[in-house]
Amino acid sequence: MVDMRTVLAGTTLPNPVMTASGCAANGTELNRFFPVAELGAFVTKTVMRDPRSGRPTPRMAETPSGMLNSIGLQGPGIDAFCEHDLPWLEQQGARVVVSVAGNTAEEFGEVVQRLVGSPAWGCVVGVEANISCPNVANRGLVFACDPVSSERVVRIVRARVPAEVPVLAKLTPDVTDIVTIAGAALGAGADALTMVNTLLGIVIDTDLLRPRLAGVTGGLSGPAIRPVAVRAIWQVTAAMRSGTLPTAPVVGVGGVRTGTDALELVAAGASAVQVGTATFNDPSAPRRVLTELEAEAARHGVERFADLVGIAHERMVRP
Amino acid sequence: MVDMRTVLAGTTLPNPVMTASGCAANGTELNRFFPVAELGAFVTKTVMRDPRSGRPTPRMAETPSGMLNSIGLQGPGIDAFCEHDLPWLEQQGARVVVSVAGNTAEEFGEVVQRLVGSPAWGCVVGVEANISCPNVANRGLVFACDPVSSERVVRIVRARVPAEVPVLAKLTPDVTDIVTIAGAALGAGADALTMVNTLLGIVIDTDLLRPRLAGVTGGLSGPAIRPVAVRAIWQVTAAMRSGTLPTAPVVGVGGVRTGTDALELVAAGASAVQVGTATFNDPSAPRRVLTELEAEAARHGVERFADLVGIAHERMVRP
Amino acid sequence: MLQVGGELIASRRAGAYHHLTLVAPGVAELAAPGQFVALAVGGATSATLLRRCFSIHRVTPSGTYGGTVDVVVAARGAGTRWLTSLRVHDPVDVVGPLGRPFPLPTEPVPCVLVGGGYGSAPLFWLAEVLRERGCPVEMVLGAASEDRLFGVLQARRSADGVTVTTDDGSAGHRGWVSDVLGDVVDRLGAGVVYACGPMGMLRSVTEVASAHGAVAQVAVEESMACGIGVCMTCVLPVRGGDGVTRMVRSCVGGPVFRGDRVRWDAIGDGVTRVPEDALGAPHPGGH
Amino acid sequence: MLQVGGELIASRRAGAYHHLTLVAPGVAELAAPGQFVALAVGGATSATLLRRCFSIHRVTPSGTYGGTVDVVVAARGAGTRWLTSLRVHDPVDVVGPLGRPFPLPTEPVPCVLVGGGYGSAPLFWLAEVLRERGCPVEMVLGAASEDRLFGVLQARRSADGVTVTTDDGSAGHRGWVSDVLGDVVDRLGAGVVYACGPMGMLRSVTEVASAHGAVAQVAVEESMACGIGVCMTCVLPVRGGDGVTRMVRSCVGGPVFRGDRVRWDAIGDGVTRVPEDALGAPHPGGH
Ligand SMILES: Cc1cc2nc3c(=O)[nH]c(=O)nc-3n(C[C@H](O)[C@H](O)[C@H](O)COP(=O)(O)OP(=O)(O)OC[C@H]3O[C@@H](n4cnc5c(N)ncnc54)[C@H](O)[C@@H]3O)c2cc1C
Ligand SMILES: Cc1cc2nc3c(=O)[nH]c(=O)nc-3n(C[C@H](O)[C@H](O)[C@H](O)COP(=O)(O)OP(=O)(O)OC[C@H]3O[C@@H](n4cnc5c(N)ncnc54)[C@H](O)[C@@H]3O)c2cc1C
Ligand SMILES: Cc1cc2nc3c(=O)[nH]c(=O)nc-3n(C[C@H](O)[C@H](O)[C@H](O)COP(=O)(O)O)c2cc1C
Ligand SMILES: Cc1cc2nc3c(=O)[nH]c(=O)nc-3n(C[C@H](O)[C@H](O)[C@H](O)COP(=O)(O)O)c2cc1C
Ligand code: FES
Ligand code: FES
Repeated sequence: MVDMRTVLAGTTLPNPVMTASGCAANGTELNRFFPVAELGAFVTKTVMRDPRSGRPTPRMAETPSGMLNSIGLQGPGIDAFCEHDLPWLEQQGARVVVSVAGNTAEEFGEVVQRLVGSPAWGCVVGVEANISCPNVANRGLVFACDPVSSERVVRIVRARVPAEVPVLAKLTPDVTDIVTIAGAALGAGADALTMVNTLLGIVIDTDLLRPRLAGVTGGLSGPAIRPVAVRAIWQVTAAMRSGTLPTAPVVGVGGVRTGTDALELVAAGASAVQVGTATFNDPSAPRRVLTELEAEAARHGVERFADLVGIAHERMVRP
Repeated sequence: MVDMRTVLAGTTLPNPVMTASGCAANGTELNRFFPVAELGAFVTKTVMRDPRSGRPTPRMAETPSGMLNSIGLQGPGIDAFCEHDLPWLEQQGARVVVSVAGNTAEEFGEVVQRLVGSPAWGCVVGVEANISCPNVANRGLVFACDPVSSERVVRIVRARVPAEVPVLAKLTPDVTDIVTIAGAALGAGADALTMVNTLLGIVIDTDLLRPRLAGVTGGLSGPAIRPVAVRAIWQVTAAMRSGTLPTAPVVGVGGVRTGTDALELVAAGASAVQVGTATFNDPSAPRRVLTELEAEAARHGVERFADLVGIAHERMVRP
Repeated sequence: MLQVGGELIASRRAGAYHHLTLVAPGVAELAAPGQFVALAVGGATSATLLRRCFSIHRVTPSGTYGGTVDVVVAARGAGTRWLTSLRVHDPVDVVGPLGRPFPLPTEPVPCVLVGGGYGSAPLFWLAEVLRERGCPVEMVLGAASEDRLFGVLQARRSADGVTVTTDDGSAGHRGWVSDVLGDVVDRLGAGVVYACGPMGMLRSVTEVASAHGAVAQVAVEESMACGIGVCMTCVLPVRGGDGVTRMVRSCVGGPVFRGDRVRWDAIGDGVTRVPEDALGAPHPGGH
Repeated sequence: MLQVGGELIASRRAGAYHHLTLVAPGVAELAAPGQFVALAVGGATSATLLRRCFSIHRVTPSGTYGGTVDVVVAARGAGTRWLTSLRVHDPVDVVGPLGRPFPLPTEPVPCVLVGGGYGSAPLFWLAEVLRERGCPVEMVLGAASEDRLFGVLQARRSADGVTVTTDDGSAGHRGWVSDVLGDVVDRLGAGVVYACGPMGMLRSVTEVASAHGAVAQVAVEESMACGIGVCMTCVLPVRGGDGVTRMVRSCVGGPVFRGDRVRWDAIGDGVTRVPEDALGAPHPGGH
């Protein structure tokens, strides 16, 4: 039996597989297919301060080996989340990473403040700042597209989360240089990085000759984008290995459907892996990926999952 | 019969379908499957000044609905190109878009100078500056990731190409803001934009636990990236429509496999479409896409192909 | 709700549609009329990741093969074409039963069941269940043309009366189901109108039902990515018991809704807008 | 070179492999031993876009079905698993024949044909063609284990002598084909050694052939994205007649090369490097 534990900036998780924010709602639905407490952690749908209706529909389009979504962060707001969702997850014995966002950097702070005050706060093993969302104060530019905005949000979130709970900054791949953004987030106190959020995309309905999504653009996810996720993880962990960036755990996400997919992200440098879109294809995907990843680790003869993290950097062939 | 002609900055092409650079070699191979002269234009493999061996192998990895490649611009060099490849294409009666690159901005200029002096120059209907390649003078940063480098290259190329032949700048989608790069290229005199080149990706071999490509990173192409290509075309042509960017034709490329795929790019704003990776699946793909696109145009009841260009911007539903 | 590795055991044409029978042990046993199944498509090398949802046409809880589920599929895009080209004994992964079934009346009130196109698929089973409870049942089936009607013969067995309409007049009355529905409701003194079909039809059915004193229970068909409530793609605006409009997931909050609760004013032209008075609707100057 | 919509008409196990017969009219008529076909995989909803290449095992230019092509497939990844799970009458898109065939000697010199694993597939047809030209032919077949040998029985019909080796000794001599090849070449006084199999084997075959005075003609297996010469993924360093090493496309310049022309020094550990002296090799301070 391989020791599947992984350490996320001080917090030890029993295994490295998580749900991806927004692809697993807040747990009740998937719990009918497998006990969500069996995952390394359960990542909740990004929650904002106020209740949000989200965008008009159509909100999704299938794409080759992926999909486009534009949900618009529909959700109940942080108060309802603390009252209903978090206690339910605590009751299940789940370790929870709460994904938070705000329309402004300050709003991130408000959300975190209310979250930390929740009676169920005890089950929270991490706060994921979804900075891949639009900054209303900066012409709607995505926070994570700009190092200064990224830094501001992470600093505010880090300041409000108790020191023993790690803060993860979730980055978008839609930037010229993700290492700079990663550096800004780490500099501001992020304990770990979640990479990557969706890529911006558009699908045109060729019957109606208009964008298929009511919101025009959407986020591209699924196996189609896995090589981009692996590349982003590789670039950032390579920068850590070379000393250009401070070392911190990376949580990989993007296109994981099987245990070997997860292993790709891990070998590229991820200490944990989230399963998103694949859940729509197979509701048991996160749990299955864990079983398959365990089998992969055993096949490679390692004693500890941790031995696989970033291993591809060491095995690279130098031409 | 729909009038399939399209205008590329002064040059009228009989139809809007082209090969994509590097996915069709220089014509002899595909000509066994269909006459390359039937395409709107034939886009050659990017040629540099000197002969290049390209990268070590493995140079490719299949990915979900796409592939990763790292050819490293293998090629015969501009002199051999002008002596063998271009005259052959001229003989076939093909309209040729020559893709050029350099390790430095100046090298682009040298390549173009020799190209323009070629006896077969007459068949050239466009010069595509592949600025999505590394700039040796700037730490290997891709020219098209930086507006200043992009501008420099385009200015040099535009200065050396006779005025009646359009210069196309080929952009990478791997940037935070493609509209800025497009603006730089147009400002420097580009007559048209080709969008998009591949996305940077990595695939890990989960048996060997190392990157599958000998060159580690590669370019992601194929249907997987189509939503990103459509989005890039949409953003740039939306900026043109709103007056933020000067108006210029866009040649769309990325994930086109069928006529409806091509129509997606066209409806998003592309005046012409290149077919790349799909050719590996179906050697007749560029020609077939033309037939299918013609049928789509007929189905939509337009008289001129040009009526479909950018039509999705007009039909957008305002919520 | 189960996920089972099923198997296709019968596939036959039915007009413009394909009628598929799948072995899906366990699913049949749990299902009620109005629920649906979500099928994986494309096999091991598939580029089409999302499941396709189909109303359960009928179930056979046990039998030679274990429980089976029948669905009626219109081949449209990549996934439905794949499903309809499967051969007997091919494997099909099934998740179901999903969604809220048609609510049944506690009293034996007369009911009208309205199906548009393949939307009639779940109604025959519903009709049987209603008649078992003593409800008189009539059906109204409509489609663009005769080949797009599903189950007219079955309807004659399952219901006490059947009215057929087609847009082109190739079968039954020329016109829409809503043209004839009012009369049927009145004649029968129906208390409930159940309907399944395109959104435009469900809206008119709701209007006609209300105008004629009946409650409409409509099964909507929103584009779904997951079918199990985790993706939030399938929402539509529905007024709750508290009068507040929310963007409700049709896969878990539906697919069956009371017609008069659906905010039809926000739905049209292939787009569903967020009503300004919906909970959490965007407001000027920020979200 | 053709692209045809083919059809699978027979599929059977052969040890660890699957032996497929495809109708591919026109392809069979044009093919010569050593050429290959590129098959599309995964069907209409496929996420696997690239074709898979297979040596032509044999062809039947005409017959009940029109020309057929046989290939021997080892199920490894997604595409080969898809191919080997097809059923008779399933469609398969075929491009071929591709590549340069084995060059035939102009004189009736004795030849040794060496196959590693499924690499023996193209050799039986080659043996027949060589014997028609009067060449004495012996075969050496090697594999990891007995089930990974292909065509030992056929070899006994196609050749004047057959030597078998397996790594684990489960059939024939324990060891590698290169262990026994020298003796066979000497005994036969062979002028040409034809070989098809893994790169490591082709390298040793080349060395043994040279040491024993024979020319090696080896069919390489490089990872290919297009198979028709347009993608440049399948290159390997080969010394030309002019002594210059170039990165040559193995799909159009090969797959058969003279063994002593291949720059084995650059190949190994799953990677093929660009020799420093190759045309256009990168040099310090620029490309
Ligand atoms: C509750 C419910 C019950 C349904 N019952 C039936 C039925 O009994 N018979 C039948 O033929 N069809 C039914 N549909 C519609 C059916 O799900 C779609 O026609 C089908 O998913 C389209 O798949 P495709 O591969 O043909 O199309 P594609 O365009 O390739 O589908 C792409 C994606 O969009 C989704 N999608 C596209 N159109 C629809 C749609 N109309 N509804 C939901 N998702 C859609 C697909 O699920 C898939 O994720 C039902 C839909 C729902 C939601
Ligand atoms: C000229 C030639 C002749 C061949 N003859 C045979 C044969 O007779 N029998 C047989 O079983 N196999 C043969 N192969 C190898 C066969 O092409 C690969 O095993 C097969 O492509 C792998 O596909 P997959 O779906 O199993 O693997 P995947 O890993 O899914 O393949 C992914 C991609 O890599 C390419 N690829 C992977 N491995 C190889 C490889 N070894 N060679 C070429 N491309 C590869 C595939 O074409 C595909 O594009 C031959 C290869 C070449 C080049
Ligand atoms: C329908 C959908 C909703 C999503 N919602 C969120 C969200 O609320 N917050 C967030 O950080 N990421 C969200 N994501 C992004 C995923 O968490 C993940 O980063 C991305 O989808 C890539 O992973 P995948 O390919 O495994 O899906 C969403 C993705 C999808 C498909
Ligand atoms: C094998 C391969 C080689 C390529 N070589 C070049 C090249 O030399 N120059 C260039 O501008 N683009 C090159 N490209 C990028 C394509 O021209 C095209 O922009 C990209 O692949 C996206 O289109 P597609 O999805 O249709 O392939 C190459 C792509 C592939 C797959
Ligand atoms: S389809 Fe995913 S929530 Fe309804
Ligand atoms: S496989 Fe494409 S050039 Fe050889």
